[in-house]
Amino acid sequence: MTICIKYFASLRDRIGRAEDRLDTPGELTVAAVWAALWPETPLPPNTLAAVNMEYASLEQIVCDGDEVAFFPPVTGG
Amino acid sequence: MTICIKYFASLRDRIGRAEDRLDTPGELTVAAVWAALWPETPLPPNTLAAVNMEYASLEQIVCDGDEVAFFPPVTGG
Amino acid sequence: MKVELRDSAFDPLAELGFYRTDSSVPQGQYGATAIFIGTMRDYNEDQSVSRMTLEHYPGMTERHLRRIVETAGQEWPLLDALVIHRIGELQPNDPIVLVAVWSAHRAAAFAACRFIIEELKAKAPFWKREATVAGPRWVAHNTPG
Amino acid sequence: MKVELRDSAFDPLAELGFYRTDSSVPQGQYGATAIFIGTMRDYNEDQSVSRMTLEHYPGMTERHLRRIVETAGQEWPLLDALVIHRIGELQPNDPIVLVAVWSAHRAAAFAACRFIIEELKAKAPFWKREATVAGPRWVAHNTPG
Repeated sequence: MTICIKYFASLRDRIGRAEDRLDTPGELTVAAVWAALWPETPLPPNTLAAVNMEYASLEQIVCDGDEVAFFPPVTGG
Repeated sequence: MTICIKYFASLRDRIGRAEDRLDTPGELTVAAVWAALWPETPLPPNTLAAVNMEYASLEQIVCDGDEVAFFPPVTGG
Repeated sequence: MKVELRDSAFDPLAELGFYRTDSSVPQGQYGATAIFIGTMRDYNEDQSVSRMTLEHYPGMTERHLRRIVETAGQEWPLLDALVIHRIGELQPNDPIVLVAVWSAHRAAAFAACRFIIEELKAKAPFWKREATVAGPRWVAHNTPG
Repeated sequence: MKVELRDSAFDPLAELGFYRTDSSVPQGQYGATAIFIGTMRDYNEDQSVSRMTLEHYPGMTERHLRRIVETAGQEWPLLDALVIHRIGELQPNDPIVLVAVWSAHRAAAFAACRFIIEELKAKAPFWKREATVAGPRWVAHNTPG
């Protein structure tokens, strides 16, 4: 299965890119998506995650075709 | 001493005039001002009073030259 | 800071535009503007209302409005405030009152704006008389905030 | 009900004027309009700020803004609501966000307006990067409401 990953704001600046693609044989949690892409970099504290544009816990299961996003606390308004 | 009295809104409509003048030999409370002018009409419930444009209790003493106002609950805004 | 009574119709958005230009509020200092506009409805307590008269106590009204705004300025760190209130004859959809508060942060702006309109409704000597199909009537009390 | 992102400067008062004309809000029905305008300050956390960039997550931002306004409409008896939020490059004194809520009574209008801006700040995926004399910096978190 294929998962599309997006990074925003300071997290994107820190890791140096805005998007990733992950091809993986089976279901993964959000945390496992990060670990598969960044095995040597722990997810920065306070990082938020979304799956298909809905906030998601790190334990949420990601399915084929899902869009996973990682970003710092939001600061709009 | 002379006291100027004003009535507003529904109270003025009910009693049929907007102003009174009271000449009286000595100090009076706000309640006594009303009683002197309207001996047969008790002050309607919820009526508010002001002395010199400041809210006043019925027990407040009125002095020579003061302006006393009686009016129903306010409904601005 | 400005407090004003108006005896004819006013446009709250236009007033805010004028005030923004005239105001002494330093540009770049305020992050939050909280605004309340009270508008005359064409019904009240289930009765259709075709006209309204706003009576006030000249002198006492202005004094209490100014005091309410000053109290808000002591309670919260405000940069500026504007209050305009109608008196006289109103028609449905006419603005009755505009309250605008400028502050660095939103908590103060919201709290002060709410405080001013609640205090105004509780203490400023205005009285509404409504024209209804059943004849004129004085509004007995304000709805709770 | 309208929710909109803008990638260039907007005038909140002009937008309110347009919306008032276009809106489906029945004239004479609303007694209360509560408005919040968030404006870019020229300082933040004791540092002078000369420019700001507002990044967002296209798609997710619009979805969450709409949901926040819909939730407010379920919670309070609103007649209409308008939210406009800037994205892109801002300068001090530029409006960032406009929240306007129309209701019959003020309690609902104030509560819903406050709810929308608080929820927007807590959940809508926007991020601010400020240009300061010490270089650019991402704003780490919003000030509490």
